[in-house]
Amino acid sequence: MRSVFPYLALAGLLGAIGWAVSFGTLPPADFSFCNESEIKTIDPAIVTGQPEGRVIRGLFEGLVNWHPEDLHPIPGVADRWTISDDRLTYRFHIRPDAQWSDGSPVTSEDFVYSFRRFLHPATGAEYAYQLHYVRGARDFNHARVKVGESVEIELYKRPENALPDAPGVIVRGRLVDVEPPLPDNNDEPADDHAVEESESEADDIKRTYTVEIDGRMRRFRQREDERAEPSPDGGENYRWLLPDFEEVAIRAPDPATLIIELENPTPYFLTLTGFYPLFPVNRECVETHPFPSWTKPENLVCNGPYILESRRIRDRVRLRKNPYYWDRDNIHFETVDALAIESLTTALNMYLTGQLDYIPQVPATVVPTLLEQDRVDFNPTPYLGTYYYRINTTRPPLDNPLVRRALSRAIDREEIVTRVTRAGQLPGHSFVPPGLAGYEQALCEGYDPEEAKRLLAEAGYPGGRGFPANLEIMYNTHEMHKSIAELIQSQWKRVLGIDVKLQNQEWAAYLSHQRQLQYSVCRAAWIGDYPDPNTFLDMFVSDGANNQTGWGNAEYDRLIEAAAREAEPEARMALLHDAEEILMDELPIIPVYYYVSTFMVKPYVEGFYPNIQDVHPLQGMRIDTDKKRLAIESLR
Amino acid sequence: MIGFLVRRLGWMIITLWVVFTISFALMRSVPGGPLSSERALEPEIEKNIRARYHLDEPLMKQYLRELGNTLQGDLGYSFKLADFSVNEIIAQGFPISATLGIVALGVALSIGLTAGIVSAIRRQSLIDVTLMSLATVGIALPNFVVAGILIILLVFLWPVFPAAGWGNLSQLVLPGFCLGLPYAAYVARLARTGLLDVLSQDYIRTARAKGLRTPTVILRHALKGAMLPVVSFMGPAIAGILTGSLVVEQIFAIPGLGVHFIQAATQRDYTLAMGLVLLYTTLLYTMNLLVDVSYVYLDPRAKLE
Amino acid sequence: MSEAKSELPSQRAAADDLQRYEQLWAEARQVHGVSLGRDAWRRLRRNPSAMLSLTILVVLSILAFLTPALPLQSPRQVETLRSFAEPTSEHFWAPHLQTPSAQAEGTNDEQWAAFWRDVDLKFGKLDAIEKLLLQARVAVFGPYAIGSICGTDELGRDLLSRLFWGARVSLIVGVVATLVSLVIGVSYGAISGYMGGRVDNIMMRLVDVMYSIPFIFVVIFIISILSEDSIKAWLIDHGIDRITIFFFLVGAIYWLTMARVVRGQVISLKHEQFVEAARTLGAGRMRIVFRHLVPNLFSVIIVYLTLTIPRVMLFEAFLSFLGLGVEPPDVSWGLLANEGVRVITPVKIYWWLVVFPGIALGVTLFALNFFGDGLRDALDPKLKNR
Amino acid sequence: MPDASTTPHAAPVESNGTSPLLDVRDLQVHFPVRSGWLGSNNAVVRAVDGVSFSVGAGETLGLVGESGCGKSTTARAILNLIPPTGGEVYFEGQQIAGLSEAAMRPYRQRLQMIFQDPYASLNPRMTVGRILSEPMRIFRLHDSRRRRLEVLRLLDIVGLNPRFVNRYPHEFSGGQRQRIGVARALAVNPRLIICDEPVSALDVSIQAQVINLLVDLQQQLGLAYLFIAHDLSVVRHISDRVAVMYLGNIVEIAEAQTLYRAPKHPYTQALLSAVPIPDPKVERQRKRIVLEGEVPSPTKVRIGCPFADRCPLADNDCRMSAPPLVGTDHRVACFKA
Amino acid sequence: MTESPRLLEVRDLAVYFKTDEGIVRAVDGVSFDVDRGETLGIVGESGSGKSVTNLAMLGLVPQPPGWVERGAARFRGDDLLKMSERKLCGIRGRRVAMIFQDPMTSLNPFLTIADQMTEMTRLHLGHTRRQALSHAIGMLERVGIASPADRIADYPHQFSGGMRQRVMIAMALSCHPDLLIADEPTTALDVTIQAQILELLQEFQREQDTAIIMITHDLGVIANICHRVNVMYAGKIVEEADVASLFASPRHPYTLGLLSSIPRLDERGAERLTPISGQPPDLANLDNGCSFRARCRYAIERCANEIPELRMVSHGGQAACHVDVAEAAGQEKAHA
Repeated sequence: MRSVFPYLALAGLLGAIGWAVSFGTLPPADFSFCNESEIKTIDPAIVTGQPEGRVIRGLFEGLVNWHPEDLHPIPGVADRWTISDDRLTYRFHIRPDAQWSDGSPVTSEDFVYSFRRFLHPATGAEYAYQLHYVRGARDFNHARVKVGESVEIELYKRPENALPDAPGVIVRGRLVDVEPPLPDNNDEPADDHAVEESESEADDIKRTYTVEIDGRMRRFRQREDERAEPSPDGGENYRWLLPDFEEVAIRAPDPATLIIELENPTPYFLTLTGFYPLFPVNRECVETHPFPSWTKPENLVCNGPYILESRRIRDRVRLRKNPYYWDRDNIHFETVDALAIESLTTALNMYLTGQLDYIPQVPATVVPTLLEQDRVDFNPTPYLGTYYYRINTTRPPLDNPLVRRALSRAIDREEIVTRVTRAGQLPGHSFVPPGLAGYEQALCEGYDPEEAKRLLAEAGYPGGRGFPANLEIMYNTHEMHKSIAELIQSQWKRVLGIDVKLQNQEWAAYLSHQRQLQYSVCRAAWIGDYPDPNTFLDMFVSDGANNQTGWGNAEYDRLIEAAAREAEPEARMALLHDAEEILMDELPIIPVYYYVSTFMVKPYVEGFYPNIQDVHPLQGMRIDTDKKRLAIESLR
Repeated sequence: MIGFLVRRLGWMIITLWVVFTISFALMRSVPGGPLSSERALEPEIEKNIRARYHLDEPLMKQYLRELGNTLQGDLGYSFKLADFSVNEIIAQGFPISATLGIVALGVALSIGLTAGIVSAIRRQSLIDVTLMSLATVGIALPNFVVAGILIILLVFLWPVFPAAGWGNLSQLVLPGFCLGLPYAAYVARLARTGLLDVLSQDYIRTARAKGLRTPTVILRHALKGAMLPVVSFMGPAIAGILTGSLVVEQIFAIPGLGVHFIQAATQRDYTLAMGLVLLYTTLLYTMNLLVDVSYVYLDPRAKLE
Repeated sequence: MSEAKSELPSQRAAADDLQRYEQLWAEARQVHGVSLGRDAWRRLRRNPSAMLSLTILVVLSILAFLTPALPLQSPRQVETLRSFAEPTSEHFWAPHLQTPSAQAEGTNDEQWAAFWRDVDLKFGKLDAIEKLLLQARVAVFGPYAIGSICGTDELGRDLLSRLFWGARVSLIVGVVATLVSLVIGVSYGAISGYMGGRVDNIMMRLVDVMYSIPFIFVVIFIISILSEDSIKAWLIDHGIDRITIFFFLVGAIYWLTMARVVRGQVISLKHEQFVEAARTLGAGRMRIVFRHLVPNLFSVIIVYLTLTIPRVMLFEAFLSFLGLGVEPPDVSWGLLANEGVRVITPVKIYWWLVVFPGIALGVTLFALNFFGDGLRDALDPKLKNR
Repeated sequence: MPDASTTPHAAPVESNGTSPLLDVRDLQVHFPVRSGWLGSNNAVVRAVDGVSFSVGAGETLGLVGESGCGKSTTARAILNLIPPTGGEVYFEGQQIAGLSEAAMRPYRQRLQMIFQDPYASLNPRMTVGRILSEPMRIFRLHDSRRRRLEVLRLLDIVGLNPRFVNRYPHEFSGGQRQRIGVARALAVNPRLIICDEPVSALDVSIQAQVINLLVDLQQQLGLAYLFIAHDLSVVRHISDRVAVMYLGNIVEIAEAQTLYRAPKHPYTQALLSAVPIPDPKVERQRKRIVLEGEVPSPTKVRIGCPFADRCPLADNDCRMSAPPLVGTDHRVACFKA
Repeated sequence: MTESPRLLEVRDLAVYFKTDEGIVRAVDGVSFDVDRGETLGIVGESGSGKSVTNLAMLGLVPQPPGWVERGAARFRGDDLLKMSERKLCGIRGRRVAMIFQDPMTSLNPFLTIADQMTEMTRLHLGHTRRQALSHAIGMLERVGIASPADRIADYPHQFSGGMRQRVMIAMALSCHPDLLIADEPTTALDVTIQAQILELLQEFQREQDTAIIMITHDLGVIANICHRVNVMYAGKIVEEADVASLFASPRHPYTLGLLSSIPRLDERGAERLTPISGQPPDLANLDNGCSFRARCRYAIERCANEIPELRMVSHGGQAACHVDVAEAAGQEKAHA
């Protein structure tokens, strides 16, 4: 033992060193950018984040694309489309040269399959509500069956010759009876706090469904275990029992045509079809390799400008030009690297040393200096997002609108944007940020110390006297949030004479406390999903999942609902404006400023345009090699 | 020896199980879950997702399921890096962290031991005071400060190293140095005290009385004994070094495990966090075992117990 | 009867003796032994670097305590107009507070009221001692304060003042939190080491387990429990604030190493003859552990203390990152260090935000380290007779 | 000789009718040693392997032997500092072997110990006053004022200046510290003091002071000593009777004069002859029995006489069976004696 | 350079230590000679400077805190104290070997016996590894270690105390030194082992004509093997004589006190021993008088003011005392 030990140690050390030196080096890509964090997945159906979006936009393509400059829909997989006059029916024509990366054509069936998968409860898509505008989609997604309507049942039994991950045999029929009966309030969303607890009572009830199929009554019962013996009275085991997808208004009359019918006229629906969750996936690929192995580079079949060459966790996603892409002539990079770099300073360092061509954000502290330097590659641009403070309106004294108004008017937003954020952000006086065509924001009143004092006095706290001392501003751990909170804390102290505390929370706890209304005042932000005021305003309907302020207003709810049904754009915008007016008067939230995007992109990158959603399609982007060479030489 | 290993293995399994259970309980009882995101979900959608990840089951059932899978070596799929199983994440990240760790270890041991030995031999001289002051700086200075300064110096002012990234040897130097420096400082201090301790032993006097020169006395007679405190410090430290460092990996954009450790916790990535905890426990245990074994190698008097 | 008789003389004799011993006792009181501690102190005094360190620490503590009485600007008043102002000697001695004066308007009472309002704005809620110190400051320095010779931070707050006010928090946090970990670690380690056998084995396995569980889970867990509204209310009712919780949290995390160190020492000490002597005298286990063994761990403990305090001070910064620890507008060195890190970028370095907190932290850590080293040397019985 | 084993729990009675202060019967202390590959074949160190002797009131029994022969272990086993594996210990007629801490406590007051190392046996963090009052505190003797004065009286008794009561052990020299150790043992008025090598760590010029102190105290207070030492000259000087231990066994026990003048056991003879005498004239004339080899390991299982391996007289009998300790006043465990 | 008649001449050696209490004069003006083949005993209690004297000669006093203040130690004519470290290394182990009190701690626990023994002969005698090994095995056999070839690869902890001391002796004598300094070689050993070791040393001395300096506090050991004796007290030699004269008629009160304070194995003396009263002096605070006077029953006024020098006395050796002890003791007896 004793004599062997040193040799073992030596062998171990040598092995380790050999191992250390043996890792491969990748040649730099044609275009490298900082993608902030490691992406959750490249399955378009189940992601929500910006970094994921950047990669998925490279790999997949939706019915439409967004124009790189102003993001208006331009042809994607669909080369043209028609919209019915009532704005409810969309007919997309799939371009004939659209191909998957295995060479097979992209058809409308692919979209039906992908949308079905997107909406299927088993997928668990967070963004599924982006398709709820489609008639029948919401019920299907929520697995909300009704007696008397047609349902589809997926059995554990698998069709013959099925692909490994294909669904089981699906039978369709009419739901005749449910035992015990379904709850009445089927249309009402359940109390969202109850869902936080993992076991709500309703989940435990195992129901027996009687379905008439081809004139025959069959009973179905869900069981814990797929292999469980069906009980004599319980009926057949099933995997899923859902409303019939035939009822969802997505149809492919022929391989080149896709027809989608909406519940309400939704002016931004066309844009949404270019939103990455609605991108198609390849059925054969997905069903051959169960998730997540179909996302592996060796398995993935995609239809975007790039294919997946390799992935290294928390390092990079490497894309390679897709030879089957219909617009391949417009793709100028052979390879693209999306680097997962979480530290803004690191990204900046790598950008400055030429390792990166594009970084989406710079550290706040360098913004003023960069602006002073008057660089060509640093031009902060407005961004469709609002930084605001949530107020828990269930907590006295914050339940008093006077107090909320006083708080709002005591915030000097000008000071915040010029002294803290300092990247050209605009002070926010409305929830909807500027820049949405056709929408006029409803503004709240600005900074006015005297008025703020008066309002607080009117609310019963003259000079801040008697104001509860346990008020806290909750924010998640991030330097910028802290500085802003400190400044607001000091402004409130200065203007209103009230003491508030700051409470820092790490991300998950912050979200959880926010959702459970365990806060007084809380920092928040909202980035628009699509360029329409609705993406902001529908948050604050009573019991809206993202409301999280305890605030509710019947008139507000009515206006949002009416706007959703309104086909006429101007009238719709007016309704939304009215709703925002209520929001800005009641102030369950206090807007602080509108975001700007502080990206940096090398001057030699061409075809890169700043825009309001900070989306930069890789199509059409190119690098001026001469300029790049000069730039590299200047670095040395 | 074999009995010793069997016993230790038994303890390790018990420890792993206890750690597993405590971690499971802790993770499930902190607020927020793997599904927390800034956008609140419609309850039905959230229900779908919970079902997908078996989060709708009773806790006991989840516990048994995870325990069963873990026993079969299947740590499940990560919540937040959904394309990868925890095994894959560890398999990709650990070699990287370990590589960096080995470099850092090299830095720590070579700098630390040299400084410690020089300092002990020239006790109370200027060089001793200087080296030990530097060691104190090394311990006191957070490594992000060291990293920041090094980057400005060696990346911008005198560009010899790349700013960050992973892939070739030159990208290993700065992070390896930053990671190893505090350990070097500890090693230096430990080596110095250890050596001073040994140098006051009778058998050193014997060695000198035998007419051996100072270098022989130090290297042959003193060093082995002086290594004992260093070894017992390095055991757990290696477990820490090999599993990566959040700060250094973040600053140098290195895809190791260190970032996962904190993020899995803050993002409530239950499966990944559990995998990492178990990995760390195993490593820690192995390292402690190695320490014990190397004690036997270093010190003939020691027995495995 | 006979017994009583026979006892009488001896009692009398004893009484005589007693009288003599009473006298001796009075004399003996004049003779003071040199305890090991005092002996160590004597040796420590000959160690210049340790003494310098001690002086620094003492001065620092005094300054930290006297901070309200020093002519410093507000540590929390935001003045964004001068955000990131470089260190300057301009306005080196400028009025800062609205002190009552003959020139000002209003009666004396009104002026004082205005003064306290101003103080509230600039310094927040103060306790009685701090108010007293502040009054002393006004009496000595009047309204004047030292200018921003160390520059200002992002929100235009005076860095010098923040360093001083931060010292108050950091030093207390460092010392008290370390003491908490000490109490837990020493008790646990001493008991485990002395009991030995199976008890020791189980207690140490527990430590192993605790080592493996990432403390971040523990921290988040404790924080989340503590931020439940009902628990929060209960804590406030019982006068337990965040800092107190922080102390216990640190205690809960940092005792592991202490326990191991103490256990090792106890195991080597418990076979010492004085412990055996105590056993032959029938001393109970707890008496032996806490009366005989623990006092002999003094040197180990004190050295560990000096090494742990700086770690706790940095840990505080990390915890405030997770949502526990010091909350703005209170300030600690950990927070200042965190802020400093943000400003090391290749584009622009606000050097004063790195350098000054760095110096403060560095000097303190240096002093603690060298003081600890000096103490160890002074307390080391092996070095005693050299 | 009465066979005590028939009445195991009765207080053993000496032939003259009075029971001895301390009676040790067949005391055994075995330590398990884990060894081997699976830690299974547990060897046992037979540190004390069936030792019997008694100490009468006011008497000094010397216990001599080389290091590792089990003499210190015997002392610790008597005091229950190490749990004995077997045998009985009667103190004042009560069986005390293997008692729990709590049950043992009342006996400790009359059964005290003086340790070998005057440096290690005093708690360096306590003043002399504290060290001496601690036993009284534990046994709740006297009130605090009286305790204070008792401490001074003790210091007086052992010949230390009572004015130094507030000093710490490290301020005293080795001899003075050993006096403090003696005073501590006296603090609770013991009847028997076990002295474990009380002078071997002291310089020669100081040894005599402490030995004289012990002798004086015995005369004044009527103490009994179990005096353990390896220094045969010192044992001879202080002891009434002497027992010689070898490898966990008593091989010879007799009146001191008898034993030194006419040792019967070959080991005792060798031991005595090995001690150099500080007189060159005498030294030159002495015939020395130099023993071969060293004390064998106590883990070894033996059936014969423990000394057989090194004994110049040993024959097959000696190797096959262990000789019992026989005789009345001068008892020897040797077939050849 | 002429060969000096004496093997070792120590002249006025003084070694001081810096301590917290002040400067300790551990050795203060010690002179003595050693001849070839002779055994010189140095006796004294702990702290009397007997070990330091010998460590200082070989440059083994830990520096700091100690240093050689003055003096010379001429070994075969060369002053060891002025020698370069390089040259001194050639003397240590080769010409002058040492064995120490505690064989447990004096052997390196991390190295095998073979390692520790061979490195010496390889260094000093230029042995090859193989030569050194067989030489070492031979030496071990010589000191009475059974089956040395098997045991040489063992570590020190696998030997018993006596065996370790034998190994130490084998090691010390493996280069056939001219002088062996034995620093309390038997103190940590049992009497039976002590007898073996002393025997062994004498045997070697006879064989190799090695001079031995035997440092001990045990007068029995001195009486057993020494030819001449130095008695040290508080850093000074207080009496020096051949062994028979010293024991027969000690001329220093300290020697006298020592002899009368120890119980003797061969006689049941008086009920009470006659101890030397008081404590050894504090070496950091010596004054201008005899350092023994506080404990001396014959002290006169002169003792407080004048440090007595060594002078020739009637037994043929020297003693450092102002009083004629033999006479004073005689008077005392007469009075009694």
